[in-house]
Amino acid sequence: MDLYLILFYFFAIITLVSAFFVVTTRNVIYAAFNLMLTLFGVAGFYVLLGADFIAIVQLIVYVGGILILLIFGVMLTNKITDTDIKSGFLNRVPGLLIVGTFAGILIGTLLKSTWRIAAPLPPPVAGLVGIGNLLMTEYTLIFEILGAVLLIALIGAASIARKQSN
Amino acid sequence: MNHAPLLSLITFLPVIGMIIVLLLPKGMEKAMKITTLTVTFLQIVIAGVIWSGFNYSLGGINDPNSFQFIEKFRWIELTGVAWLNTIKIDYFIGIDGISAPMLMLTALISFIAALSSWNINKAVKGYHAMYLLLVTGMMGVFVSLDFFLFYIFWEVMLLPMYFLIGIWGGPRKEYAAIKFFIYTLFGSVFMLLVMIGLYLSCQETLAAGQKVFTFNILSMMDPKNYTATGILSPLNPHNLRFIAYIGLFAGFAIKIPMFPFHTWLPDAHVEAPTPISVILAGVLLKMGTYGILRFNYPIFPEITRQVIWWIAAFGMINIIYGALCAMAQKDFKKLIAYSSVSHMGFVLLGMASLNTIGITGAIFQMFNHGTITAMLFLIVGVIYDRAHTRGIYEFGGLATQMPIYTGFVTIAFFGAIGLPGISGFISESFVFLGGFGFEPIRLLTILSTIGILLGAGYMLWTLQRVYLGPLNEKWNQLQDLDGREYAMLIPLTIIVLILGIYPSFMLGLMNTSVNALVDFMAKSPQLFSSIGM
Amino acid sequence: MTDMSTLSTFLTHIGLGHFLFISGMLFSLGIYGVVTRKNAVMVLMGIELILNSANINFVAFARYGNYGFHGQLAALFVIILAAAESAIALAIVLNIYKTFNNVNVDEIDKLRE
Amino acid sequence: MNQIPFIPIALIILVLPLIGFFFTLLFGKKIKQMYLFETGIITTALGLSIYMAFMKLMYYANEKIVSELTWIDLGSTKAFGKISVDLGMMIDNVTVLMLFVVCLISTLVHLFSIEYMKGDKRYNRYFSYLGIFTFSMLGIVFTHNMLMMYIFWELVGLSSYLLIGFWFEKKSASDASKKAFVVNRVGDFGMLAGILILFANYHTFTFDKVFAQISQGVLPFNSEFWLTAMGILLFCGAIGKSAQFPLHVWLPDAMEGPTPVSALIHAATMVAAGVYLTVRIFPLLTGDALLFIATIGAISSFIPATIALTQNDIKKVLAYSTISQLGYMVMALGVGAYAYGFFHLVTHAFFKAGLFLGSGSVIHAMHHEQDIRQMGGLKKKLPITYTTFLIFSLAISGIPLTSGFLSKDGILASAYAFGNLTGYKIFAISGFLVALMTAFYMFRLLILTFHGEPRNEEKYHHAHESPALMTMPLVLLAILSIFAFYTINPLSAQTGWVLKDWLKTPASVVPEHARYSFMVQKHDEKPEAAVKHEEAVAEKPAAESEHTIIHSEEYTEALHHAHYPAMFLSLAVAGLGILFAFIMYFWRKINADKLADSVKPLYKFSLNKWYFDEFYDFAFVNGTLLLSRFLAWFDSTIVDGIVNGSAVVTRQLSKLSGLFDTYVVDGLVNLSATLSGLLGIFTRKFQTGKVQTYIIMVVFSLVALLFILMNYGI
Repeated sequence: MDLYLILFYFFAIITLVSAFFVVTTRNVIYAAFNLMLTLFGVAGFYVLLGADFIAIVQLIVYVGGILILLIFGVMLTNKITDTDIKSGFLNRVPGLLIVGTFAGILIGTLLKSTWRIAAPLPPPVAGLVGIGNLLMTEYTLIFEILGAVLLIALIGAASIARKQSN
Repeated sequence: MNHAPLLSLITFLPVIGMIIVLLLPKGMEKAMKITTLTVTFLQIVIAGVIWSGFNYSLGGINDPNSFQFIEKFRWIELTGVAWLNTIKIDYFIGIDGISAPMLMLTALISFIAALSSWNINKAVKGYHAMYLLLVTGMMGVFVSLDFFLFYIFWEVMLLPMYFLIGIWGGPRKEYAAIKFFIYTLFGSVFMLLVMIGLYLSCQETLAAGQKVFTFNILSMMDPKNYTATGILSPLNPHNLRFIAYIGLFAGFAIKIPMFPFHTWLPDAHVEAPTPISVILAGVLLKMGTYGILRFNYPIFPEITRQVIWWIAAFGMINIIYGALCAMAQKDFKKLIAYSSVSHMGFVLLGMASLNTIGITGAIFQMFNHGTITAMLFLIVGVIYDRAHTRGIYEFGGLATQMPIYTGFVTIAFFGAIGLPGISGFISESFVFLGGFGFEPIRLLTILSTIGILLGAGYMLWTLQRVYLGPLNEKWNQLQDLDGREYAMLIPLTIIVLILGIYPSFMLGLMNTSVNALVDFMAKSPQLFSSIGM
Repeated sequence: MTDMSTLSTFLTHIGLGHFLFISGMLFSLGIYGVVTRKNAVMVLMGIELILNSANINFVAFARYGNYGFHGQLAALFVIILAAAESAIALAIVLNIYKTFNNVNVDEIDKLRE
Repeated sequence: MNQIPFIPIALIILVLPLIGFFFTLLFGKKIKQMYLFETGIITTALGLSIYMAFMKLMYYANEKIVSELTWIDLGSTKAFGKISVDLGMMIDNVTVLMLFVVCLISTLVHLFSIEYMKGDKRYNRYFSYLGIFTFSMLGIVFTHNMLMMYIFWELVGLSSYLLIGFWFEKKSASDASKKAFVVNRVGDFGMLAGILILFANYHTFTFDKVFAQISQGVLPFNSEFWLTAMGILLFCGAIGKSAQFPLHVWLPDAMEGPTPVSALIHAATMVAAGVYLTVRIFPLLTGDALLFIATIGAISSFIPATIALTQNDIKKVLAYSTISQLGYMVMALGVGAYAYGFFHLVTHAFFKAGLFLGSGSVIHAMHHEQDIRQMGGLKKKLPITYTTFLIFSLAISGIPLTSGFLSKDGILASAYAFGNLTGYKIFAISGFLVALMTAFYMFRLLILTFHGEPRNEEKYHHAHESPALMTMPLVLLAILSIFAFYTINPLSAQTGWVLKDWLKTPASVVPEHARYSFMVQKHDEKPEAAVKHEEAVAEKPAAESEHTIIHSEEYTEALHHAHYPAMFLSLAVAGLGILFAFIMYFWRKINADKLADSVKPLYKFSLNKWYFDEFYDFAFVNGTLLLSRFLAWFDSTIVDGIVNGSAVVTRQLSKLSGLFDTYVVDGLVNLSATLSGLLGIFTRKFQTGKVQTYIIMVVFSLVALLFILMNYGI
């Protein structure tokens, strides 16, 4: 039991600290790596919450795909010869103020609310079978549409990126 | 419903065609024209199938079981809406012997006008899309048995017409289009009011025993279906049925067009391109008289009885006034437009007779006016295409230059005069026989027969001024008809002649329904008024 | 793998609030990133944070509310959309870069005109 | 019942010309010989009709063959009962005689036209038009009901329109054809009204069924007045078609058509259709209606005769004489001389067709010169034409040994007897006066054309006798104008087979007190007759034998007495007329011009055709045109003006409301706009165009919202 608690706090610290660095560091590359850590941490929460499959997807898609994409973006938009791949800030003070207030309200709400929770939490149902079934039955349409969206996004991205070069 | 949805098919086929036309890329004008032509031709084929499956012994009118090719399903259903409880609107279409001839006419005229549209080269895509939408609207008007549906089709038909006149028309097209549009809209406002009034007065019992307000026009024909307090209910001693009748009648009368609401017609005709004139005269005008027969007569039989003299009187005015106005025109198209006014007067007169022979004559006249006037407009189109003028006095002696064309002209003109052997004769004489057989309008009928005299006068005078006499040398380059024009005129000529010699083709189609209507009109006024007052 | 029954006990013990707190913090940080960053790529990273916080909420609520796999599926879809979104966004960023020769959002104020 | 298939033969005869019309019209342009096909078809029809007429008259003279079929069946309704429209054919003696006349003259005209029209650019079209005319005319002949009569009536009008306007390039021709059609329509208008009354009351168009109902006492609208009115209205059709006063004006103009057409249509057949119609409806005419008809006939015979005296166009003279002779026939029917009226139709058809064809021959020879003042002395150049023309002239003048004498004398005798019986002597007087004038103008025409010295040497020089194809019809018609074809007694037709065996006056079916007194049977056969009628209705309403009541003996007696005085009188006036003509134009004892000068107003009046055309133009044509122009003005100015006016009013109103809108409503709006503009200047500060600023604001608003909700909401 203690192990789980330790694990939880471990993930929590990784996530929040690295997230903090993501939004504060000047160096884009650092930010990207910190983002990777955050994503790892979130994947850990998924595992704790019994969502093994989502955790795996998180790792593969986010860490393996999106993050790489972002780093590509960084490299393409900053001249490699530019040694400091840094970026500045703006609106720092109002941003901090507002976000702080927002976070305060959010956490206040969180504490005030009572959540409807299944009293004895049932053991998590493991496995891909359930997700697969749902995807093929109830969520087929969404699934298909998402497929299409991905395709369109792919083509769209390619065409947008190409357009200017002509 | 164990038959193919032929009526839906014939109604919505043009919409499919319209989508195809819209999807075709810009350069393929020919493909667009061919699409329109194919769609309208398919409509004729479907109309033929419908005709072959039509049961001549079923009457229709107010009996839902004797309508044919019925398609009925719930279209809109909302429950728990304020005091109305349930709003339901049915998709309810079907035909009887009164709408069947109109259906055939619409299919035929649409095809002919599509042929005639071949040489319109301005914004072809838009034109054909609009045209096909128009055809859907017209078909829908003639097959709807639900007032709401009818109203929708009525308006659907209006909009493309506005653009077809306003974009592809002549020099004063904007004026004409606006006039047409506002006039018709003016009429449909009345119609809308009456429709809502009837809706709130008439209830239909569903299978579950629940009573809901209904747009079903067949339910509106039975006094038992009305609520006690409905504003247009015969049970309500303070009902407004008379005013509603006049409003509805005015809405339709504008379309006929009945004097004094007729002045949009000459303008619209003169400015519209030839195929649109053909549609306008061939089909659109019939909607007015059809509407009166379908709505005013069976829904308000007791008031129809009261105002019957006036209907006949307006019919007579239309006949004589239209003919006299036609005589004074110098524009060929305007002349034919006024002759339309005159000919539609026969329809009104025939309807007012309330007997089989007169109403048969009226409906048959609707069909014949459709074919013959379509021919007349095509004929004007032929010389307008060649000479770019329509002034009657600018021609002369075309018979020498274009003999075959003049042959068709002669047939069409004599058809309009009502020469035996051409279908117009049968309908006109039936109208007179019917009208004279009905005591109250006997005198009006006799006066109306002056119309045939005047008709001969202006038609022959025109024939002489344009086609006979010495050839005006200005026009010695004009070519006789080409293949496309043959294809437009020959089918109409054949139909006109066949129906002139053996009218039973068409009369058989409508006969049972006409008799049913006559019986209904004979007995139901008592039903309506005995419950009420 | 993890022992299922003990994991459930642990989750009951620790409660939903912790997860929500973390997701709330992530969300706030994400917004902060979006708001304050100059570089467009960095803004994108902020958005990713926001999305992740939402995903945590989905999964956590589904787990505690015993809604089966539905929450997980929602998270899955979000991930997929995030992938699509970031692809498009990067394409746009590239374009912006080609046009303005930098990707600093504060200098791109065409919207003002 | 019959050994001879009359109905099929009749159908074939009817359809043949129609076939000829269609094929000649369709292929006439390609195949130059199409006219021969058409002529052949008509000749075939003639052959069949001779056969049919012979069989009918010889073996079935007392029978009436009827065949009908339902054309349009309108089912039945509770309120109005069963309604259907029948078509049918009826063959009796009148039918076959008329059939023979039509077919014969049509054939002769076809033959004549082959030469006469040679070289015309629409040669085949001309023959096809002749075909449709023959078809329509035969339809009238065969019909047994009023509707079919009307249908073919109109078709005849159409074919006459086409033929009169055959040379439509001439404005006068197209004018004439239009006039003919429209004037005929005026008559048809009355006829249609009559038909409406007929159908509204009897629900059938069939003559026999209507007669049967009337004889049972079913009157239109239960009044004898309407019976009379119906008869007169139906007769209006005849007024139009037979060019009776006051609708006679179209016929002289119709001479614009080719001359053979005038012979066929405007002399022998179409104009006789009116008389034929009157013959058909004869039984339902009341005494008053008959008196009206007789009056119309008398006026129509008198006025044109006076006009014909002064005309100089050879065809115009003949046209007016035609109207005059048709007036005779109508008058004969009006005074109850049914048989003589129809008999005169037949004989007149032959000699008038002959006269027209003869004039055609003259015109052909003179290279389309029609003015008789340009002719003269043609006797030597055109011997055959002259001889036949002389015979026809004698016939029309009513000289013994000709057919014309037989029929005309009969009519005059009937009118005389009628005058004696009823006191209306005016008909006889006018009849004799017309006979005098007829003889005069016919011989004036003959002398001016054929005798004397040629007045136009050049034209005379080129004149030549027409080819055989043109003279042969003349000869044939001349032969048919001899008495021997109708009776063996050259002085009285009464004993001849035509009148004795073939033409029998049908019994009147109108109530007895509405008839002429002499048409009421005095001896007591009545109850029996009534019984017979009922049987007839039930069994065979068409049987001829039931309808043998003709006139009272009183009438037969009067006719017998009138015969000799009338004959001598008519001979005398005819001789007088011819004598005058010879005095004035042959021997020139009296100078015609001087005579004309001495009665100048009268002469002018006659020369200008009593100013009928001018009057009609003034009163009706211009009146209608004026009215139509006024209405068109009314329509475009007043009716449309109201429409446009309401549009203008609406527009002005909208302008007004627009002004209101601009200054009042919009003023407020602008005020608020100014305010918001000020506000905008203020808030603009926030609008940096940077996305992030916006996001901050969004989050700020969100925070604010959450704050509010937390404190006040939820």
